Amino acid sequence: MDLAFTPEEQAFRETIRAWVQANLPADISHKVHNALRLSRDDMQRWARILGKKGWLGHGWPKEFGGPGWNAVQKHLFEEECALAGAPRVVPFGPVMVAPVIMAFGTPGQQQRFLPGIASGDVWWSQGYSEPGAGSDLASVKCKAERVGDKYIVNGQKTWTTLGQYGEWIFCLVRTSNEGKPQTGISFLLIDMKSPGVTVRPIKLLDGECEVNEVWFDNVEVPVGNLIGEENKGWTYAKHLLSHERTNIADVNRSKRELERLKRIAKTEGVYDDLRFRDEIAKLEVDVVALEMLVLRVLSAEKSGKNSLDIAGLLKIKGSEIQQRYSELMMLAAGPFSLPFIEEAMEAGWQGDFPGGVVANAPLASTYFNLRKTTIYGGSNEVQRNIVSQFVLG
Amino acid sequence: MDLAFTPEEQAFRETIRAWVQANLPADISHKVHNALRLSRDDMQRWARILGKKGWLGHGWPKEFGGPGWNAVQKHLFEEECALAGAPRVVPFGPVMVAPVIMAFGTPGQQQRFLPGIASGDVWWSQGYSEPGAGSDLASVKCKAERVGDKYIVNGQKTWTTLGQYGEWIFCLVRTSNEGKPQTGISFLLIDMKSPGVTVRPIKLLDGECEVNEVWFDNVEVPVGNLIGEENKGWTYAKHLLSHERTNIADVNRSKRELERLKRIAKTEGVYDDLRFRDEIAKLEVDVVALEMLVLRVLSAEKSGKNSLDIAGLLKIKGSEIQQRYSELMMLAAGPFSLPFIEEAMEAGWQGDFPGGVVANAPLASTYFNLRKTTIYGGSNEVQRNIVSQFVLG
Amino acid sequence: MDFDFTDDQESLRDATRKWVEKGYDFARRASIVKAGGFSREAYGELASLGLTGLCISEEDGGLGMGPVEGMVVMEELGRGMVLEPFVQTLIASGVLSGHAPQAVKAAWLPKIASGESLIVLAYQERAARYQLEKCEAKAASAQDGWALTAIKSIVPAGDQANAFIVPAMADGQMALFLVERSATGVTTHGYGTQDGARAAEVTLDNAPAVLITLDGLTALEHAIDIGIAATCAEAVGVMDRALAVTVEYMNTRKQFGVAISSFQALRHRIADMKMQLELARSMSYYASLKLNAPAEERRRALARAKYQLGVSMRFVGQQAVQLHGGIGVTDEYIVSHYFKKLTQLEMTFGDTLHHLGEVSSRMQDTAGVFA
Amino acid sequence: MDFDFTDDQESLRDATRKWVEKGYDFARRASIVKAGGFSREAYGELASLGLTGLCISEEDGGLGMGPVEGMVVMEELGRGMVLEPFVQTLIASGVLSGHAPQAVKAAWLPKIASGESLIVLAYQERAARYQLEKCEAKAASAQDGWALTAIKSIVPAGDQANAFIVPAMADGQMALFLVERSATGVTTHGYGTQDGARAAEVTLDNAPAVLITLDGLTALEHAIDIGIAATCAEAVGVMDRALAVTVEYMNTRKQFGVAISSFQALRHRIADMKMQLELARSMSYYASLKLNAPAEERRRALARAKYQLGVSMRFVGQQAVQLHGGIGVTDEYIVSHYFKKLTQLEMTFGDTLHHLGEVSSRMQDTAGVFA
Repeated sequence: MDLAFTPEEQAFRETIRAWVQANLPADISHKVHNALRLSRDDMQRWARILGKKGWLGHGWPKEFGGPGWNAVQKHLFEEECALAGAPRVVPFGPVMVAPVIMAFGTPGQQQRFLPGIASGDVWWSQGYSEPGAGSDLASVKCKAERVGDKYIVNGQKTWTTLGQYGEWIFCLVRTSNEGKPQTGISFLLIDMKSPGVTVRPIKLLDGECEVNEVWFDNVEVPVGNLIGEENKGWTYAKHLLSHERTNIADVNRSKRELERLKRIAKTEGVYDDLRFRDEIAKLEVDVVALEMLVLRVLSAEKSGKNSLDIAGLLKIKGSEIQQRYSELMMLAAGPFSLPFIEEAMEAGWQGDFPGGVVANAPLASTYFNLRKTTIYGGSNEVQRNIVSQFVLG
Repeated sequence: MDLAFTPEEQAFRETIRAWVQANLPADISHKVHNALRLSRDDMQRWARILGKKGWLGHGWPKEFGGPGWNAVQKHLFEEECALAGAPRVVPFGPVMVAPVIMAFGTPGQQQRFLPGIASGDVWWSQGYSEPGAGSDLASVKCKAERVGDKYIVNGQKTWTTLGQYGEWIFCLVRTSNEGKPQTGISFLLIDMKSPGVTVRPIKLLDGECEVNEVWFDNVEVPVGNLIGEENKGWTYAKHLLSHERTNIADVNRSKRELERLKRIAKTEGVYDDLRFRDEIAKLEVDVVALEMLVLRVLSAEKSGKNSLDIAGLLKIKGSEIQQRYSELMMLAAGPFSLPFIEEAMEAGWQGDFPGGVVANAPLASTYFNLRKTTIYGGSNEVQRNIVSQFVLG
Repeated sequence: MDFDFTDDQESLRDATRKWVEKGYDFARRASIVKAGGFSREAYGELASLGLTGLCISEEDGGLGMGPVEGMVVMEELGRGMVLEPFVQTLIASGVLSGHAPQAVKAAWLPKIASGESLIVLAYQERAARYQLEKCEAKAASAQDGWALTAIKSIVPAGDQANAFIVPAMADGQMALFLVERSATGVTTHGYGTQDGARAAEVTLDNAPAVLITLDGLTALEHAIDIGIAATCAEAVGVMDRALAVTVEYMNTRKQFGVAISSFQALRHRIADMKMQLELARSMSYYASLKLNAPAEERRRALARAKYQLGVSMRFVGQQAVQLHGGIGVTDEYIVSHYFKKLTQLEMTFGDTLHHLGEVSSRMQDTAGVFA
Repeated sequence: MDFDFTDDQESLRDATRKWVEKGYDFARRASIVKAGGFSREAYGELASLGLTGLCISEEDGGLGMGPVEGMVVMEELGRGMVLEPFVQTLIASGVLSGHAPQAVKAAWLPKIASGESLIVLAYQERAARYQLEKCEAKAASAQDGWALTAIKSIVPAGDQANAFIVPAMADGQMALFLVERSATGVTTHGYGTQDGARAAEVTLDNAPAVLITLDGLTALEHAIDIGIAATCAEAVGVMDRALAVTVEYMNTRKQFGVAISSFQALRHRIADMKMQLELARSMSYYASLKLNAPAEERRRALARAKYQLGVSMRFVGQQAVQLHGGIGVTDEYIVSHYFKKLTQLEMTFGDTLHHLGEVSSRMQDTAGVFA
């Protein structure tokens, strides 16, 4: 047992740190550190920088051009990126669809799709959720009928994150109504520029359009875009869901944001208010405990000795922490978090913010926005079902 | 709307206060105020004092010799008794079985049983719960077979509070296995001195024997002890359970104990510790909010205008408050609550208590003991079922 | 001890609710939000109902009613999340009636009652957060009165109101003044707030002011307590609706083939929301019923109330969103608006942690409602 | 970064667990409780296993192991709620090894290792609560050493131990001493504790004492941190069992015709208990792995750990009882004993609120495990 990273791991971290420091554009990290609006360009610029280095698919095995890092290395990479204020990598391409294409796609599909994902050139979206389905993913209604060498897709997806920027979308579609709901699902890659695809942004409670509805109206998709076998899509979807377990906790970002919370509390004069400070202290322990939980999972993965099936716990605690730091940031500013001045959330805004501290501008919006974290990715209620199933049998 | 009690209500309160002050034995109130052990004699002594005045059955209507008080008057009486440090009235006779006898008993049964209950002379116990039944009261197994003019009772009851002192017990017994579980239950009064009745105290986690198992082995019970009709006992039991709704919150006792908590916190030097004091402050708000809830229910009962069906909320919040004040008392004393010196919980003990403050002796025991409050009387989980049923339909 | 509403109070509730339901539906509210968060027309409708004079004496043109009637109205306005700051009208009515000289009363109360003038409290300063005694605004005596220099933030409808009630330091002591928005030296900078309503940064540069009272802190504390009671009632209205739409949604929405109201874990959450709502309602009554108590008793009671309401608001608001799932975080569906309103109300007139401190420092040996 | 246990550590765990399961079952434990809460025989069995020398160097007759091995053993002893204060043995080993002069080490460490001597920390004073720097005990130099006058409370197995480690004020500064129980001027007054174990009030009246170190506070803080780490591990063992018996009960017990483990609200409670257990286990690792860090870093880490453990212990203990229902509050069934043990452990070496204060006051700008 050893808490310290090995000298090799430390050296690895230093390499990453130096590279990120040299390559992460300052205007982007400024936005991230201050929760200002990131544009499509900001996100894609960073993705391409990573892509050029070969690190956009940082979880990819070497055979597909990835760095072939182990779990600890991946964690260190993510941590260094997060602490430096890099935008979160939009996961739909490199983290979600790519592993499915690697595991179940044909060599032709791999050659066709992976390079664009690895370079950050092609923006992918996810087409899983449907209206009224919620956490019940298997209730897919969006239909794909095979006609000759094409599928004709009709139906609707929703909650498609950043889908307004999407060029391709991977979808669960219903290709059969026989058997259990899970058995008639297929995994299809769809070009979003195809005729019949309509994207409508959904305005969320913070006023932003982070998610979208996507309609398919007789959209023609070549059968060559089917991944694996028809009606086996649920298997591939589960593979995807079981992938990437530790980053679900997002503890690195929470560490960065906890530090930001302390800065805000100081500016707002509540860091030395015992009551408020205690709330930060509780959160600090939460973050340390979560990080230890994550490290335990990483260590188990590294050694391959013990398997820790506690992904549900990581999701629950990770999301609760995200909600809590954003809540405390808002409460620190108190009345000065109440003005809703959208322009003030853009970098470089020169207007007068009430009270003068423009850093307070995004606090309430972030708090509102992060209510999603206990709902998406399998709501925390669903996670508790899973955890209790594991414990109680 | 008026928060103040009417002049008549105030005058009523003064009358009660004066009488309690004059009649509550000081040795008994000393024990109550310090959570020291109450003997059977202590409890019965106070019951007989109340009985002599006609107030043991303080909720009884005038026709049965009660004072005929309205809901507010009952509340004021209970509050004055609680604040003065009177022991809680053992409810099984005057509060639980008596209303059933009044509502469903024959005039003969009423004449036979009510005087002994009203005077405090006869100690009654409750025979509802059975092993393995928990909150599922209708799963009665204890059997009563009619043979001639007798019932032959066989089976077991459990969690019989203070049953070791009991002279009579009212029981739910199974007289039929037909239909739904509820339909074959009868309500029987049993003399605990009958041959075949065995009482075994159950030691609880605090070392005390507050509850008992009661066995019935071919116990003969005259049919004249049946209340109402055979197989209709569930109706009577429900009548009993729906009786007495507001006192379920036990807010008067919590007010008294909150004051005691403040005294303990001062003695232990934590009242001026902001962190600890804040915890007391939170509890103070809880108690005020619960009292307001109780007063709202009382007001509704008094006016008969609005019906507030929130008994479940009173039970949940009331029990949580009881657990919390006992927890904070223990935490206030901290390490000095850890010695388990049983003799020190007797009034007048002259030994050396570690740290010198013998008032700390019962704190942990009380905390342990009050874990029961969220379990008994319909666990708080069952209460939440009931409340949600009311809200969601 | 009596918590029944009189027939008159019930009529008042009905009239207000009717206006909210028919005259201030979600669509109209959304259009007012879009137009900046305040509608003088809607405020005028409140006046037409007589509500702007609710707590102003009959001789000054009002209805001469009290805190309970204020509570009844606020609860109904809360149900509709009415954006126009009626809380401020209750505050102005109470402060001027209770603390202003006769001339000031005579000049302004009838105009408040008629709806002609909207007067709002401008007390928030950057360095003060929720501490009332912290005040950097300065008052200097001028030839025909006083002149104020100050920056006041987050002033409700601050660029729409006709006048402000402003605390400022006069000779080292806090005094309370009335400043007209149209006066020289007054500039306002308006913006929308998180709940869709409107506020402004108000700057006073030697602005002419009328003295309300030299005992400013006493009057300001009274003002804030009126505001707390009104906010508590408003929050009860919002929570009542938030729970209702959540219940409706849970009984309608199906997942895994059944209504989600059949899941016990979610049902218990509903029970907990109901608990918080009823505790909050109880403490809202308590707040209004203690509003005319002596200052020390009143302050203690109002702090208790706002603490409970803060706890309840946060829980009910968050859980209402959570139980809705994805649709709960959309702008289109009403529940996120309830949540944002509750969030803002929690931070209005002192947040939960602030009032915990107030309760803690004001605690006495005794316990309970009457202590 | 590695959280695997070595084969040796796994063997140590197995050996300890075997002894607990076979040699220290619920019945034997109950008989020791009844006999006063301490069994020298059982303590001797720990010595036979070599455990009393676990963290004593090989040259002093021990096994020369470290905090992780201490953690492994404590977790297992926790599973059996072993009453004999092995925590104290780890403390005495660490304090003497780390802070005592060579002669004191040579005189006592082998005896601790062999089990011949049980040495316990006697530091609790009435006025101190959890504050280590508060100490009224007085040390005066005597002809051949020191003489101590003190009253120390809640000393584990205080009337059974062979010697005490005692902080006392020497010339205005806290120093640490060793006092033999058999020495003149030592009186002890033993009693049972809430968890069934044993403690004593220890009075020193000019009792002869050997100096361990004049830098007493440093050594005492170290002692407490060893105690915290051991207590954390012990608590993990108790919680692990408490959850296990609750799971077993829920899968067995039927109500309304079905196993109570089928009720979603109760299932989610189990998920929350599992969460608290795993957070606690993580922080127990953290505590032991930080035990050899520099004092400031160590203190901060140990406070964090004890805070988390306190939160977890209270939740897991209370919910284990609650989910059992009526049987949960009986003395006969084991779960109430887990609950009482966890209650006592929460108040050992500083309770949750105390350690929140420690975390809060030691907070830095940075965040996370390594900060």
